[in-house]
Amino acid sequence: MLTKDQIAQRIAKEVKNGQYINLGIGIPTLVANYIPANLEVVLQSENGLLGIGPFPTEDQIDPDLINAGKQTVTMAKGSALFNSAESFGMIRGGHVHLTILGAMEVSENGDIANWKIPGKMVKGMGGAMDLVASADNIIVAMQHCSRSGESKLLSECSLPITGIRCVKKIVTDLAVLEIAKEGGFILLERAPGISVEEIKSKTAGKLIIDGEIPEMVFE
Amino acid sequence: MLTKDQIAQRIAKEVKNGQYINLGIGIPTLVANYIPANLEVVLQSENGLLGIGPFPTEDQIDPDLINAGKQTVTMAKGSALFNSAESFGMIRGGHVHLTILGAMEVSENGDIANWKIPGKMVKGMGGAMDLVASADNIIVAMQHCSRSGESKLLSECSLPITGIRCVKKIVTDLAVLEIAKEGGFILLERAPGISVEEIKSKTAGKLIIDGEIPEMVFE
Amino acid sequence: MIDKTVKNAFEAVADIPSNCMLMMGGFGLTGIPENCISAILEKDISGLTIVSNNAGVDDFGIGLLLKKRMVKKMISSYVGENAEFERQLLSGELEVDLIPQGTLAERVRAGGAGIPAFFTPAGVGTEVAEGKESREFDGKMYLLESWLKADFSIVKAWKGDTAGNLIFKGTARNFNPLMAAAGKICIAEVEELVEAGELNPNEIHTPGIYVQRIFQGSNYEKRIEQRTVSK
Amino acid sequence: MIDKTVKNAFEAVADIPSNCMLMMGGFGLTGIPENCISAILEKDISGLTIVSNNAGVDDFGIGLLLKKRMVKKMISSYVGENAEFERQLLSGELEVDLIPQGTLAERVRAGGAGIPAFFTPAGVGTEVAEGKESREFDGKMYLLESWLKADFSIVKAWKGDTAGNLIFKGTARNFNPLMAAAGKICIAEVEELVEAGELNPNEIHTPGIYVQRIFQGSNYEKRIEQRTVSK
Repeated sequence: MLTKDQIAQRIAKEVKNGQYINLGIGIPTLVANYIPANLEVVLQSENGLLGIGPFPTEDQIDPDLINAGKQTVTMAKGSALFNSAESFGMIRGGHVHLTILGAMEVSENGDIANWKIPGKMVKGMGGAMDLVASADNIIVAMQHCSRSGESKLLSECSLPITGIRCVKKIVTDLAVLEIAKEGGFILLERAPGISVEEIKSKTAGKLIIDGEIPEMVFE
Repeated sequence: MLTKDQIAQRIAKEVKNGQYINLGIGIPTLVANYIPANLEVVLQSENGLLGIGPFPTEDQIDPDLINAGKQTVTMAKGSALFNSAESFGMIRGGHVHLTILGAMEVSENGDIANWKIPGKMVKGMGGAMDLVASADNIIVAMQHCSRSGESKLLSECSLPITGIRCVKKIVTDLAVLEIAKEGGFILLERAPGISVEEIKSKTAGKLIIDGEIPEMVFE
Repeated sequence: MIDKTVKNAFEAVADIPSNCMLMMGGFGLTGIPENCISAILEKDISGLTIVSNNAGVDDFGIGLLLKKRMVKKMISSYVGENAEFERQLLSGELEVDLIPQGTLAERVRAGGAGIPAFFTPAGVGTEVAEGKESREFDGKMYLLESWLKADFSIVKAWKGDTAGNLIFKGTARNFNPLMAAAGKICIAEVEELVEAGELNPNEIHTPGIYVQRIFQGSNYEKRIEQRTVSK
Repeated sequence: MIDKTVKNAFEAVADIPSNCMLMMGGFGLTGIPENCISAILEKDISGLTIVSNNAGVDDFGIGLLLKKRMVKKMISSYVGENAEFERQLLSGELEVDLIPQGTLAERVRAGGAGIPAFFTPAGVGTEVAEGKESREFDGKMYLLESWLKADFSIVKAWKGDTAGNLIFKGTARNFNPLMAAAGKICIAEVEELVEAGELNPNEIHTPGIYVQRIFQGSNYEKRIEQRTVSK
């Protein structure tokens, strides 16, 4: 099983040179640590910053400079600041190439649920609905199963959904999967030591297994 | 009969302290010269400037600073620059209090025609349709009659219209008139030496004359 | 230039009545109008509807207004960093209208720019779409969303001039410029107030036309929610 | 940061084909991409549809492209400062789509921001409304207008950096930032190109995300249409 950092590390391989990327809160934030140094990419923060830099040192901290997770950040070289309408114009207009975010459930047709659990206090969707409705490429980082062991890869989401037919790829602690155009989770890679059988047993939605499934390789 | 400058001078009396104002090309531009010095107003130029200053001296000329009539201008103290979407957002959102523009025809219900003459080369409406559809207060500056002597104040516009039910007041070389809510030109003032009879004979639309009509006073 | 200066926060918010609609700039605790919030706290009003991306924390920002039970309804994209908020919501004392953040930003922008409605893809197929008109453009579905306007919008800028021109700093800009334009009366508090003519017209984020009142604030706390540092 | 630099105008416009849709920034002759226009003039293409507020004058700006018969259609708010334009229009060689200036600006902004359609009051009751959906909001009528996008948008800025961030000057800003966002490929020519990191992030008008190619232009003529001076 992959650690959170390994999930982030695997997702970082999906990043292409020249991309503008929005990273959600949690595991997605960790992806930044694993993007190869030879790739030039720009991280967008939907609260109004293009070009997120590393976290600040104590003496660099600026309360007027935070990311969408409300963490203090710095600005990378060549960054730009803007208002929230411009920021979501970028997202909605398809200028952000890649969105990486967490999920509570993903369905086999690419629906995602990540904002609301009935009966629990609802905190709100923030920018998630805009992001999933807009980006061309959406990758989900999540655990394959819930703490109680139930699959989070379903034929249909049971929780209120955040967006429909939007997820392209999923990286879990067990596998890398792609959403098939006609529906279904195409198994692309296994986590080291995890069998196809185990993934099969932990995937409630339709799993598509075509040929030999390679193990992920970590450098 | 008023000169163009006198029409502008009379319109300037309609200006109130604290207003943001858009002045059209032609006579409206002259209004700026007659706004009393004790009034604080700001002139908006729809190509992206709030706070139009006087025309530049030769050594102040900047080709990157023009008004909507493409004339070189300067910036007043405290001005701001912005893009065209922001500029028309200001106009459409009702933030510009007063629009003064020229017209070829005005109808008794406040329709205005000022952009197109069938059979002649059409240059386009520029920002006029946005301005007349948006401003709360629209004052028209124009000659009462065409060169061939036909009234430009009609029961209905004969030319393609720029906007409907939008004109509030009209200042011509002969008179000041207000559009009545239920339709009709309410005669408010006569140009010096011009009789009510003459105005009546030169107004094709419904003219409303209520009591004694005062002559305009110029200081 | 028209002088928009008022003496202080108390004068700026003096005529805000009960049961009106307020917009407040800020994202998290960044760029919130701290001085005006303090001044409103001193007022005897309630029943406010507040449009703000977030609702502050228990003891800071809009959380203070919630604690004093001045708020009837929040229109936000993300709330619940505070326990009192949750208590009032669950007990039914407080209403909340949750809106996708981009839709919220665009609805406020539309309010300021005189656009009564527009189509956006956010929320298609979700409960956000319920009761809304949907339509397909170029093979993709969109929802019709309407403008948001307020009786008062309260914003916080870094620098401002007496003509109401504003410059924001860092990510404290966020919703502030949009809300400035969408309030019938916009109140701006700034860290540094200068004379008209001292700001570069090319660097202004909010042109003064949108701002009706401006004053120099003081004692900014600028509390940090997630103090995250590099080793 | 991603380096967007290309060598010059010729490289920047090299792959612009015949019969495509171009947006060009500028209002009158202010803020027009002079270098790219000159480079396009050298190309053997035609059938262009150009979105630009104006159409230049006979011997400058877009007028040059018209004279060489490269343009099939203009989408503008105000044209006809030039005689060749008029001749082509009356002879049927050139099509023109006239759009209210604010609607044009908002349609381009919508194209960049992913808003397929919005309601605006401009043109209600006029021939602009023909064939368009209209709807009443709060007692006032509005028309539904759709987004505008282009294969290439060509803009001119004052300063730019290698990451594509742009700063405009004076009223040369106009349509440029809107068009930058609405082109599949945005080409930016700038008077001064600096390294990423040299511009203040708080002063940038067009964030680099919208710009695919940037170069430092040269020999700007900046012709003045109405040289008006104070005595």
